[in-house]
Amino acid sequence: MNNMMQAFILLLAGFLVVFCVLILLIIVVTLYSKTIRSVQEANRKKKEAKIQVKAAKAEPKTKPEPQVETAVTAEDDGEIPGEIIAVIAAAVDAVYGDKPHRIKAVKKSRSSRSAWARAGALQNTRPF
Amino acid sequence: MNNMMQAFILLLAGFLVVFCVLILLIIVVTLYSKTIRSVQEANRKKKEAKIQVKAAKAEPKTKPEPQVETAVTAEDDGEIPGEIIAVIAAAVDAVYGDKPHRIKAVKKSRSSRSAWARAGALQNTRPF
Amino acid sequence: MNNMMQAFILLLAGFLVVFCVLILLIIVVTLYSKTIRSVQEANRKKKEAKIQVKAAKAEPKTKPEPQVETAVTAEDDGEIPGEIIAVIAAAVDAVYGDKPHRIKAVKKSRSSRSAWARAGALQNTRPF
Amino acid sequence: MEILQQLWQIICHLLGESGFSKLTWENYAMVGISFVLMYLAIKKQFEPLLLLPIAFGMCLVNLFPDIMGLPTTELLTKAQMLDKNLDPSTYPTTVLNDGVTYYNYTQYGGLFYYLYQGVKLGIYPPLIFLGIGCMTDFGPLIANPKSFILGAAAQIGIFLTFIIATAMGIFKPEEAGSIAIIGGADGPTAIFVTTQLAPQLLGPIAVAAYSYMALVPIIQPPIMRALTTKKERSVVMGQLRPVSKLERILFPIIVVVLVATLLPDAAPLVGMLMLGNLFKESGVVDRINKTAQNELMNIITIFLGVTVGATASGKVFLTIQTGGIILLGLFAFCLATACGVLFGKIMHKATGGKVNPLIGSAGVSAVPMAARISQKVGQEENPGNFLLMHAMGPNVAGVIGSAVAAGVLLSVLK
Amino acid sequence: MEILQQLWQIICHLLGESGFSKLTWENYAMVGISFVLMYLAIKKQFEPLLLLPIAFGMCLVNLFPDIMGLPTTELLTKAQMLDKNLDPSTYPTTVLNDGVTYYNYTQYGGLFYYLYQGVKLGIYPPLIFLGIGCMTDFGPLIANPKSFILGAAAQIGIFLTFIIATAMGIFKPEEAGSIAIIGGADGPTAIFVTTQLAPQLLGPIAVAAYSYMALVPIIQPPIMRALTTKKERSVVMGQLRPVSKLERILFPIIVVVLVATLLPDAAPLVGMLMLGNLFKESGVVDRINKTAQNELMNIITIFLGVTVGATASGKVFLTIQTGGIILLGLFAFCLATACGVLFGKIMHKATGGKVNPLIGSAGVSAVPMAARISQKVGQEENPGNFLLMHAMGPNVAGVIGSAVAAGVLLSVLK
Amino acid sequence: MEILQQLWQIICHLLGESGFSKLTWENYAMVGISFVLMYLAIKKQFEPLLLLPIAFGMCLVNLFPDIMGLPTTELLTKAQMLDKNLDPSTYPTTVLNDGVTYYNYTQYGGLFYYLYQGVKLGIYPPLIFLGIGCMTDFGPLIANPKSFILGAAAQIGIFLTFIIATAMGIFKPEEAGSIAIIGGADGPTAIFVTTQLAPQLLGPIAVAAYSYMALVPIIQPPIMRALTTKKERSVVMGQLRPVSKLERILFPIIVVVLVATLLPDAAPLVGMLMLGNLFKESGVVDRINKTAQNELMNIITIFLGVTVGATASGKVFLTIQTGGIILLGLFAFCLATACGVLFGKIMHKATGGKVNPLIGSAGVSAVPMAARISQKVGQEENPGNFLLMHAMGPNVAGVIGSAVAAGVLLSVLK
Ligand code: NA
Ligand code: NA
Ligand code: NA
Repeated sequence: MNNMMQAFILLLAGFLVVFCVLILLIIVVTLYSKTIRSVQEANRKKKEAKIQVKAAKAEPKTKPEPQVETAVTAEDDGEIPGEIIAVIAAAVDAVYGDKPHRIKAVKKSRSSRSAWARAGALQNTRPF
Repeated sequence: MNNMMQAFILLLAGFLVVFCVLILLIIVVTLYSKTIRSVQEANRKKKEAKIQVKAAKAEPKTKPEPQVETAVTAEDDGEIPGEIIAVIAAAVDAVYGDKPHRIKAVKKSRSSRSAWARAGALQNTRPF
Repeated sequence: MNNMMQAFILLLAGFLVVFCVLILLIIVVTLYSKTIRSVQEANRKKKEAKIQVKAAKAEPKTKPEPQVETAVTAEDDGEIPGEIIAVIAAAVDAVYGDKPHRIKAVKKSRSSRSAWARAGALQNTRPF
Repeated sequence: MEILQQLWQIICHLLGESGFSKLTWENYAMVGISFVLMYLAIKKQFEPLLLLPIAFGMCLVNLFPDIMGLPTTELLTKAQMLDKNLDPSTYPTTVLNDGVTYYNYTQYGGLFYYLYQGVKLGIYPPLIFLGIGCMTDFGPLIANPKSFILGAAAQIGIFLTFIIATAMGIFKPEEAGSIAIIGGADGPTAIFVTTQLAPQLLGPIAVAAYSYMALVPIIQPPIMRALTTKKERSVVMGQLRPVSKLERILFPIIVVVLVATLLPDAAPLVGMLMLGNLFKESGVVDRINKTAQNELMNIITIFLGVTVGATASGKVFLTIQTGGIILLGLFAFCLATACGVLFGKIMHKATGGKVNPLIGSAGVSAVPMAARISQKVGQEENPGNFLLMHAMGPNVAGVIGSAVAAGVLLSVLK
Repeated sequence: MEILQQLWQIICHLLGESGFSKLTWENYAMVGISFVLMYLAIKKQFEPLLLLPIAFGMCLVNLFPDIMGLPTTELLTKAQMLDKNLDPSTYPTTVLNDGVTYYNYTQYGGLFYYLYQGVKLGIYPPLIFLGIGCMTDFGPLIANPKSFILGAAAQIGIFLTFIIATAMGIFKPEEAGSIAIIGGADGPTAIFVTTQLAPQLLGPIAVAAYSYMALVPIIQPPIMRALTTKKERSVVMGQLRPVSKLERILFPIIVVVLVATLLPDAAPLVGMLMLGNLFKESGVVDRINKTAQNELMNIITIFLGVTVGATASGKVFLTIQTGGIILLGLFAFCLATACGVLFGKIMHKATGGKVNPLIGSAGVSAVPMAARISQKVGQEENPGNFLLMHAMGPNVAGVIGSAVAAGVLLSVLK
Repeated sequence: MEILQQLWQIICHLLGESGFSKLTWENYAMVGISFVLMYLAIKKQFEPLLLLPIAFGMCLVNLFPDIMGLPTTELLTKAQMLDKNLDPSTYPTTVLNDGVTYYNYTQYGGLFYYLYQGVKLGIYPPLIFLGIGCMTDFGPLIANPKSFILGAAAQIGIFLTFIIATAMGIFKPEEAGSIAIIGGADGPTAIFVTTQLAPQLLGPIAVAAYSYMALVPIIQPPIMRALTTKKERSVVMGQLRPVSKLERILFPIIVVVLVATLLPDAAPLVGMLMLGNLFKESGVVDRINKTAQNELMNIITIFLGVTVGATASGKVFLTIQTGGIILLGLFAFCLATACGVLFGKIMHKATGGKVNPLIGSAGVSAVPMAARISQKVGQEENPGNFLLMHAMGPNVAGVIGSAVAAGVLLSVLK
């Protein structure tokens, strides 16, 4: 009976502690998450404001030239190194032979997979 | 001399045991292998019989339409996922441009390599 | 003070030993490097001489046929196995369909990367 | 003639050493059980990455128990040494009180004995958690921290099972704690706790834990359907907000600081889990991130699997206790699912119907299978309902929750 | 009521075990420092592959010191055993001179204690050198063996720092030697030496070594500019001759024979470095070459990083000595750079202006960052000047030089 | 002046510690032998994956014997401690019967000492067998189980060599057994047996085993041609039947049950071989299958190679025994080939000419080289004859056969 009593107390204590710790985590995560988002939001606004001010200043001076379509351009702010683009260009060249062609853009495939794809990947990799 | 005698006995014992164990393996492997094959054979026949019965029943009711050659078909009872076929189709499309084309079939390359290829792979990987 | 004295002596000794060992390495590396190069140079010359002699002997007898451009040839003294060339040929075939085409040469990409590329690779792999 | 006699002696010696003269019926029965597990792992694909090594280890140890043999040092007299054909001059000696010189005859342990040290000393489970951390996306949990509640709820099953196991009277409190942790639905946690509290039960507990994790698709749906109404199961939940990189990077650091401080006994597990996640989210250590979740984890998985299986020798496994463990484990698992769903219902009420209670069952861990089950059962009612990402929150919270519960059990019972 | 009382007792026990009641202000300060290191590793990308594991290890050990806990065996009386709720009959016993029977109560060490053995026994640093050898191209050094001089010159910083550290009076000679080796700008060498000469300083020395290696792009350029004239920096060096395969294969063999014979204490480091290079250059063992430089190295890097970080517990780290180490390390690093450049100037003179003294600074090791800095500073004067390959010679010579200097220090001080 | 004197003393100390004052002529001779092995490994590509690490380990241990140094604890008096510049207060003490307090001065072992434990304790060879199992296709053996006879026949060489080695009188029975196993043409098996029966001979036996395995294409063909007629060599064998997946999956399980029960001493080797094969054939554990045959195997190969090489220190290697081992090993190898071919002839007769006796030589193991030799010699007679798949049967049977023979030797001699 004494054993049972102890077990029951442990049940209560365990219950309490697990919930307290995880509720503490809820509070902390919610708080830091909110803080970060509000700071990032503020930063974004500040930047936008600056850009607008700059744009307002710049407008009368320079008229942006229409951007000519270059033979090989990288979107994604240059994260694809030129070397790779050259390789792709060479490959396309090899395929199209001397027909007129132009690589309009090399886009990175989005690295963030869909929820299902991610779960599928986990399924294969995480049954531990 | 005593040593030699012991060595000779060990020779005989070793000879005997190795052969006995490996002959036992021959017997067991032959037996289970035969069993499996006869069971699988029986199953195959049973299935075929069923299909024939079904086919016989089905014949008068439905007349199977002539299967139209689809743009992308997978042989190998669907073991190549549609996703992959789509990728291959896209690649072919990229190459052939707008010329009329059709992917008639995507076959898996046989995974069982030839004897020499397998030996070659082993050669590189198994000199331990 | 005694400690300082010992430290100073260690400074001198360490200085001396490190320089002696590394200078010894300079000498040894220079020597073996020179030896190898002179031997290799000598071998090269001997070979060339032999080839010239052979060529001189062979000339009057056989007139080398003009080498026909074969469908698939490997440069790099055959270091690319025929199997691989076959695969490449098949791939090209798949792409060009039945248009007339010919693989003129399959070259290995140079394995020795440029200095910057090598440093870049190191940069990613060696900050230990 | 003498030759034949001696030949016969050697053959007899070999037969005497062979398994046929040493193995008991329990061993053969265990080999049979290991075949069943192999069948489940290969044919039914029940967590094969762990169940196949476990089954093979179980098979091998029952055919050749010495593979788990401890290293031994016998003290032999000179006569005994010569009997064994050993040269006494090459062995160290010990003189005991009786004045006799004994030769120290050392024999190494079995292969699995050495590989098992990583389990016994608590090294492998945290390293597997390191790899899991590298693969886990805590984004859904950060986007919806309330999921922690569901991850906690599913741990009630652990403590309730603990009471019942104690009440059965055949288990000591440490053993009851180890059995209860099966309800955590987390293999490495169960192994980590059991090696510290009741190492003698490691075999059955590990087999039960991985088996029930594999059975999630069969065990959970009926419980989920029984405890929820059609209307509740049909609730469609809004899309989760995107989580910024900074939030993702700070999450493992914050969790490790809080949990390691509050519950030091959970620190090795939670610490390694969060280190792995920091590798992943920081994005600057791709090399070690990849190795930690692939090669390191695979090597440890092999060693852990075969040696955990090898703890299940016949004498230990085939007792009434094992039956109790199997039953209690199933009970713990069902209870955990039920508690998760019930708390899901409470959250459903509390949020005015915004939360689908089906995501509660994912709180048991068993990542990612339990979350997929929530998705599947939800879609049965409403084919357009996608609960998967919402269920991933409680699902990864359940991993942290199990580790916290393990910390409590270790702290109180050890 | 009694239940609530006992519940309260358990909660108090858990709180008493928790970090809040055990951790000191030093621990919290160290956790703060570890956050700074994590920031530098993730945001500034300062050698993240090692600084991130080190920082995490530092964080974890200060939140949960037992993770580095030694295995212990206590001798407990029967009463004490029962107090702890332990069954005495399952423990081995020892009878002491007092005639009392004590029970041997063994507790395993912490996770990091076991992983740390590879550092303590000097196993990890040579294995990392094995991987480095697989990745290092000694070609530029073979093409221009005089680079060895510059690799030697940069080691003078080590010995000068040794004097100054001794002069400060707060360091024993062994400690001074360990600190001086920071000037070698080579992490595994610093760790290898420190574990043998002054293991108690491992934390601060490793942190300092890797931090300064990361700071090469900031520390070196001003020194290089200050010590050279514009004309010297503009020197364009001719192209290096190609190096044949045979020369490359013989190089590691010759170096290992010479160095291991002359300075046995450097043999483990230099031996493994050259074995790795032989794997690479022989071209016949591709399989093990790849594994040695990838998976094996990554696994060791994780274990080395977290456990070296875990030696930096608060009490040890937050002393006046650590301040001295940080300062002396910086000093050693600057001195090594300066000595390299000055010898570069001497070679410039001696060769009649053919050598650009900027390549001297690359002699500190810190491969390949230091060589890139030589390139960058050179290009500032003359955009068409490509010093990179010429700087790779002294750079890899610096690795050998540091190992030789380590051999001298170990031989004299150990 | 005093400075110069002390400087001189330090230099002398360094020279005294250096190899030049400690190494013997045997060491230098061994370094030379290691160069020959490196040449064979790199230029002739003789099993480079193992011979290169072995040669390097041999080289390093003879330049710096302490790399295999055992950890030691000396008992020093206070005076001796101060002599060594050590602070006695930081060392544990022991009081001996003489009443003097001694300080325990512990020094760690060498790098290779620790890495060698995996060889000594019999851990590495089974793990390499695990990887081999993942790469081995037992299909040809299942399709034609009679191949087992040829795999058994080639093991007769082992036992005949055992007799002859005993007859030479310079080897103890355990040593003779270790030498005989070279005839098994299987490196890990030879190492596994030798570490248990005659660890002192590990160096020469491992070198001989791997060298002869590399020499298969030179040693075998003359023997094969001498023992067969042209007609026999021309026999064309029909195609093997396809083997179903179920047969492949059951094979490793059945073999492990039979062999581990009958010959427990072969269980670690055969068990791991079959576990690896089960990983491969089950098709459900791709992750661990890949790691077991790649990274894990490569890491073990490096450690095994260098440390096995490091057992070949000069004093041990350069004895008359080594000469005997080299000769007997060659003898065992030739005998194994001959027995295989002779039994091939018997099968040729028994099957009425359906079996080509050339496939018998593949029974020595040395997978897959020996099978390719059967193919090659057969094709010399009849270019359209493809024996390769038929020879793979005896070839993999030879691996199992060697392990069984090893089990017999261990059981009788250990
Ligand atoms: Na859980
Ligand atoms: Na350096
Ligand atoms: Na064999």
